[in-house]
Amino acid sequence: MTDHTAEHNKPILVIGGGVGGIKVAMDLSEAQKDVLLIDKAPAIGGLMTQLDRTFPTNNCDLCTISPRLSSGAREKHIGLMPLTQVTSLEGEAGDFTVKLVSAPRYIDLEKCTACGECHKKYPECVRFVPGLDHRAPTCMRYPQATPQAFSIDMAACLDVDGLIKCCPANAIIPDDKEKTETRKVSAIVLATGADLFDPGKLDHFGHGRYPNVVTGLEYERIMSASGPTLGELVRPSDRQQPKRVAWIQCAGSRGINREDVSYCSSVCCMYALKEAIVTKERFQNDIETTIFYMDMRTFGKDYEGYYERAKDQYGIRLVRCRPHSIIPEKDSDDLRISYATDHESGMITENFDMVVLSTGFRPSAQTTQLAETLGIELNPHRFAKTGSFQPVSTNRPGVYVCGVFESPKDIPETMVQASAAACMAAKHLPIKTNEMPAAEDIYPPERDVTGEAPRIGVFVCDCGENIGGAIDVASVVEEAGKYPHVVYAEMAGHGCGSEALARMQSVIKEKGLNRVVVGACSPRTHEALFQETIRKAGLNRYLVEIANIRDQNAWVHSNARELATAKAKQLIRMAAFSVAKSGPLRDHQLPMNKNVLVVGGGVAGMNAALELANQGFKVVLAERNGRLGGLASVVRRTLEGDDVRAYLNQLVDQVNHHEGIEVITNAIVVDHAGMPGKFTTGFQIGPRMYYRQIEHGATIMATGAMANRPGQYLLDQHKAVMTQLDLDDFIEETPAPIADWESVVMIQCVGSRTPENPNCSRICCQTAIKNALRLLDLNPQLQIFVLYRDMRTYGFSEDAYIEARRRGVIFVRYQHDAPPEVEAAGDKVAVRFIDSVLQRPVEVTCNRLVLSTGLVADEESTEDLAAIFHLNRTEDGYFLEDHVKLKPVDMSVPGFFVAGCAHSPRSIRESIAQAQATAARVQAMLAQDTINLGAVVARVDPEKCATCLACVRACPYHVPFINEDRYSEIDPAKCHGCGICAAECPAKAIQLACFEDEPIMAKLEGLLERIA
Amino acid sequence: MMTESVLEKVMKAGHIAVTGECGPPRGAMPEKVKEKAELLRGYVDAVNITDNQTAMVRMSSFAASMILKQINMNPVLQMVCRDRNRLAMQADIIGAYSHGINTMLCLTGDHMKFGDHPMASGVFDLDSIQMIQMVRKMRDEGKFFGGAEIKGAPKMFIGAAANPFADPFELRVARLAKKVRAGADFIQTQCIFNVDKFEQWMKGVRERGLHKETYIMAGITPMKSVGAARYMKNKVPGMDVPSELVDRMAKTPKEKQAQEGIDICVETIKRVLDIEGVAGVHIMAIEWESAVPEIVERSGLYPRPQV
Amino acid sequence: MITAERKPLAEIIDSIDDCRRILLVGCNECVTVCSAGGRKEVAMLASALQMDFMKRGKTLDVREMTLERQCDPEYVEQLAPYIGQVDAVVSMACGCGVQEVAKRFRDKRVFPAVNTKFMGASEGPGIWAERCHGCGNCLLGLTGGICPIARCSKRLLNGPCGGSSHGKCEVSDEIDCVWQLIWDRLKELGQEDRYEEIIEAKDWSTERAGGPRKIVREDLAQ
Amino acid sequence: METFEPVIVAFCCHYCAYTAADMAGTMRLNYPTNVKIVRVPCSGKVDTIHMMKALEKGADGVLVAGCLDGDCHFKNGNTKATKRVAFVQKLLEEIGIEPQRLAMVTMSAGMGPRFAKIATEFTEEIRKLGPNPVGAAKQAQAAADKVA
Repeated sequence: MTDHTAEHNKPILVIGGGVGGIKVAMDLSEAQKDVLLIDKAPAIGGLMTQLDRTFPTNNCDLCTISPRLSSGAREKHIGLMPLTQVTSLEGEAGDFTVKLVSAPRYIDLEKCTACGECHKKYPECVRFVPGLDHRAPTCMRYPQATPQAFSIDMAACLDVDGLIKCCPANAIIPDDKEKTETRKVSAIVLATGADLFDPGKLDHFGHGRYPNVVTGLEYERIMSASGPTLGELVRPSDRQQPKRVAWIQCAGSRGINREDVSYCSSVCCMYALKEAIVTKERFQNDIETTIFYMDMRTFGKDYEGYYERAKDQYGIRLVRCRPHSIIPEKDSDDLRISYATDHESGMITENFDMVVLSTGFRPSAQTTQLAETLGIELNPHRFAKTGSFQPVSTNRPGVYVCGVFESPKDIPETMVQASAAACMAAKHLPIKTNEMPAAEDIYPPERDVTGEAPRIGVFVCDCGENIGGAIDVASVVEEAGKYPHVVYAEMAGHGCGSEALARMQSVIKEKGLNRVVVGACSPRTHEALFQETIRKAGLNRYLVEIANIRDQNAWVHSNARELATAKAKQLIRMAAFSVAKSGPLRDHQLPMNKNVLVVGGGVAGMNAALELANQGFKVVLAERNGRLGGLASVVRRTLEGDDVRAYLNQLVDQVNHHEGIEVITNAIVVDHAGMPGKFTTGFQIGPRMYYRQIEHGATIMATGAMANRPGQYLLDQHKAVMTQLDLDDFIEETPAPIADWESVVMIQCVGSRTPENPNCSRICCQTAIKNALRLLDLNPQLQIFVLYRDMRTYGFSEDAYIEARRRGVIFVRYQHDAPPEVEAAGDKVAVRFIDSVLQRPVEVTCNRLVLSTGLVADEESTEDLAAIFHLNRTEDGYFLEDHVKLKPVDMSVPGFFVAGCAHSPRSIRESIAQAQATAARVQAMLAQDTINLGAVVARVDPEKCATCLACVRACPYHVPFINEDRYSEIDPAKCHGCGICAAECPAKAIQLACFEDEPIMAKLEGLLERIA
Repeated sequence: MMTESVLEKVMKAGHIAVTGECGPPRGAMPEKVKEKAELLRGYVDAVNITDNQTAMVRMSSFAASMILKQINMNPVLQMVCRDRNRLAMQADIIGAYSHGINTMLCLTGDHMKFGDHPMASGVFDLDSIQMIQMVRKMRDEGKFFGGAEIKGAPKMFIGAAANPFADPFELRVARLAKKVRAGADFIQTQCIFNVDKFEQWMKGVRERGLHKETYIMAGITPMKSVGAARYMKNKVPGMDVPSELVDRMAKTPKEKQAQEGIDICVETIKRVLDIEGVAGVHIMAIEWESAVPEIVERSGLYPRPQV
Repeated sequence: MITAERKPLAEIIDSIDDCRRILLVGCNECVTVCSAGGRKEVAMLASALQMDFMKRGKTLDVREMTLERQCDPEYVEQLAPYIGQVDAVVSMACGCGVQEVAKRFRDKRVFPAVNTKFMGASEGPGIWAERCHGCGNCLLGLTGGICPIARCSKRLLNGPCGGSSHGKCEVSDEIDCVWQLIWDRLKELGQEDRYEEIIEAKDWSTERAGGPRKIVREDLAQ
Repeated sequence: METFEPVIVAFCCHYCAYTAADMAGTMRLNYPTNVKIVRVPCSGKVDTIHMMKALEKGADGVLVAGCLDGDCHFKNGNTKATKRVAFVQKLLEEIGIEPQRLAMVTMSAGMGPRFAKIATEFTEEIRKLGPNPVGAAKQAQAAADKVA
């Protein structure tokens, strides 16, 4: 797939084809914007290609969605240039000039069919990118690397002409040279990710010296079916399955030694838990799993539940300590770990078969060099420097950053920042009234099959073992050939893979087929995919019928091979009879309403509204209270020290004066109807509660959350007890009395990580550290105690944690089941707790007791909104996203998006990133001018209609009506496609498209007609 | 005097008239008619002869009435709209009058569903009110309903039924007015158990002055057993039997229930006679004619006036 | 509209037991509206008949047709091409249709498949009730727009009879006493006094009693 | 053939029953291969003619599978289906065919096990009932035609 984005329009350059870069490219292309995606590797995928399963869903659904670059509308808008890097950059936002250097691939992309012959003969010099490669069993369901080709490291090639000869498609180009070209681009997004730390430098762990000490990624590769051991979990030294595996957290992170970095990489705790869980899932009690950790940092949405399940359900042993070193056991490959814990005295040693070092992210030398080339400022840890209220913008206008290169983060947060970067980059594109090509013309013209005798092609998948294991696919294909009107039948292997789909298209053209039957999995999974495939071969998309021979046959009759095979034949026969009777159908279109409704006027809502208004969308911002601001209006400073109130006032001002945004305050949602692209939502507005209806195409839920005030530790009963938010305001407004305080105690996780509010509120640890440092600035002698369960200062906020410890803040851990006790002591408060090191109770009377109370969902309002908009929520009342990793800001109800604390507790910066992400997703959705209603609608035959009103009475949605030409009329836009009227009509005048009577009868005929 | 009817003479003379009722046999057994009639002789001024009551086929009212004439008793011919069209009705009326039957009752008749021929088609050429008009036209204008002259017009003393207890209650007085205006000379009501409701109806009648335009006879039926009481309460349409009466019957031992029925009957008659506008009593003791003498005597209505 | 109900299957099967091929004809007017003889009911009956015959080892070919109406000769004519190939015709139209087919195809046995019931109105999906008797001389003006002839079990013009209780007819508590309805309606119209005017005896000669009737429009008749 | 293998047609509604059938697949449950599924958007779409024609063409058992009462994706599709199945059952009785050959069942999308249980039990029930008299006669007829 060469780069064919035309010269004249200036695309957006995305550097780095990892999961973040792909998401930026997909969002922009869906919004009909041109993208040039480059990656230094021969194929895209980045780190993702080596991961087998990823948290928190523990499956590899990544590859089902992301690399679908070649499908449908995207193909036209994305240019892909592998093996390419940027060498220079001039100009400014909207008019950049970049110099691109592409390394030689030595293989002609157009010719190579990725058959793998060259790799078999010359593995040492032919590179293939694991994971996404089509022969990789892990991705057997969606086997395509993008681009679908190999690359050669000519330097390492010993027998060049032997190599050339062995290629059946003679795609080898021995004298392929490095190419350089300059391109005009309107904006740049850096999605270069980062490397993983090589722990070899840490001599006390012996990675590289002791074979059974592996990194987290290496353990992932060993577990992965596409890895070196083809999925066999064996230890490198003697290829034996280990019995006791240990994980050591923060290898090279959160440290002050020579090779360490001070920041936390935010993801290692979760991936260690995941690797342990997957190990336990596959091997149950055969393998004992132990994790040595300092703080278990599971702060993401519902990650706390993941952590609890790891402990209770999977029995993973967690030891809180920082292991001193790993020493090999004398005459064996086992490893001895020595460590000390708080409550046990002396050094403890334990033996393990295998030790996994959880290593974090390190910016690569190349990215540091690239930053210099592009004139991007880096922060002290050599990650891209971004502003507190501009999470994805670098110091240089027009250049944005997302993913790990901005700061260490997991895949969900990376995807959020990717969408945000897409939104920000899109601003610099020339706002041309993009003459949006009608969806139809990117497909070949549709062949008119009316009048032709049916010519059916049958394609039977084996889906690897899924179908092939239980059914004799060959005999099914052979039998299918004999059915009436079937002119061609063949096995399709992995029918849904792009290779098989391409094959199907060529067979359709070659054999002049006008009907297709696919024996595959459930139509609920791939009906759309096969419909699109035959459409690309020029056939109307409704001329395909899918026989469900996997979920409803192979999988449920695996013990009876011949019976299952016979049933498969019958199911395909039914499909063949039915498809012969079905005809081409037209999808019904409706104009798309391009206005956007944003519910909730906090930081997230305002940012989303501004981004969309700046792109020319008309936005209605509805706020329940009297004025804009939301939760942020009670926050005064960020951890980095920025003045939140100043930012907020400027933001409110911008929103109120933007002519593209209409703000309605005191507005409560009362009703909602319509479909994506055509919603109407009713509000009760203003003191006089007059009713008003807003028409819009998309909806962003930014209703935020509530500061929690649980009645614990004398809160609201004693003057000296306050929450972190109270203190934040106190320090700004009345700093004077702080000077003569002697001591302050802070208690973490108050009202969070409890059965009533099971989740971690993510931001309280950072807030506690922020307030402690500001207190010390005002009163350096102040003694501060922080009682915590886990300090979760993830990412760069770990530096602040180190700073706090350096300046004398005492951090004491308490057990969940033995919390501190608090008693009033005059105008002071006495706090009693057990010192984890001394193991003896300690009592401190302090001037102030500050509680980190975290956030809770605004249960009551989300419940009403969820009822009106039919949205679903998590148990603790936050709105539920469509897919935690791949669609983190979309909601399962099409046309709805969620941003900010309404999704889950998060910092202001992270809320802004989500707001910008929803803006990108809305632009992607509203880029289409029409809504496609599909074809399943009821149609009335005027000749037969006896105007008997049966349909008018039966329809659950009151759609049919008798028109002035005296027959029943059904508006396709309103019809829900249930077909109740068709079954009720006494004159048989109504047929439901896609489920007409004739094809259904034909199915019965196909099944029951005994005489063949 | 419009007719030679004994009943008319009695009531016109201001006496309390008493009529009985007897159901003709379901076969050609004239002596059965005589037997029943004899039980009533002297105790009633006239005897109603039912016409296929509850749509069960019996000897016709016309035939049974002639038998009564033979034994010198005074029959009241009953005719229902269900079984005859207007030709047959007029023919029978002339026929009956020729035999000295000069008192009749114009009734709609029960629906065929209740009888032994539910498959039969009901005639219903006229309804009871239109029949009253017809009989009066024959008597007063000497003309057939179709308008032709009748040579020897029948002078019938015209009676009709009235059910003060049927729904809608507020309509029942207006309906009586319709019958009176159509030409009903006397009215026999449905059997009265709920005397209060009957009083309420009579009050409406008096307010319209209808009791002056027609003679109103209160329908009375003695209950033989609690079973009969329950049957009438639940099964007979348009019958209002208060639960107190049913309980009273249920409380009395089986063998004394008949006597209790008679006592209730006498009490009812006494109460009814106190009501202004009641010109007579119509005792319907179907298949229990033997109880009539005791009832008439104990109600102080014996002996009958000779007119 | 004219309403009808399918005959018991046994009766229909009995009537065509000696047949090998039948023509099953539906009608797209009244019987479709009351779901008795429309295209759907034709298909259902055809399927049931074929199943019954097959069950008994006999075969029955059913040609299914549904005419726009069966009470107009021109539509009935559409059956002509197929009459020759069948042993009998089973018509799912109301009585009028069955007779038109019989009248047109004199040598062919014609059997009704439905029992024609009454001229009625819909009381909700799947419920129809008698409204008109076709007496030939409408008196609805006198009774507040509710017809005692069609809806009183005894056709009383000066009802209600003594059997009316709680607004229901003595014959069945499924049947409203029409005179209760008329009385309620007259009250709503404020015309209670109109109730006491005696409605004269009806001239039934305009009704079926006067003999089978015919309407001739001089301007239209050829 | 010694054990009679009934042919069963199951009209399954896309939103509940069909998804439950898929779920039985993902859970690798087991049920007899006699059951063949026809997908419809809603159980309310299954025409009484489809039920009759399935039996007429020789199916030994017909299932109409919809959502749980009150949970129908299209509000009352399953209620209508239940009434129509009852109507056809009366019709079958009139022509001497066992009404139990046609049954209405309900389940939610997640009830894979329930689908498998119903499929198994209904197959056994029909197996006990024996072949559909129409189908058997039709087959005999076909055999006779072939000979003649």
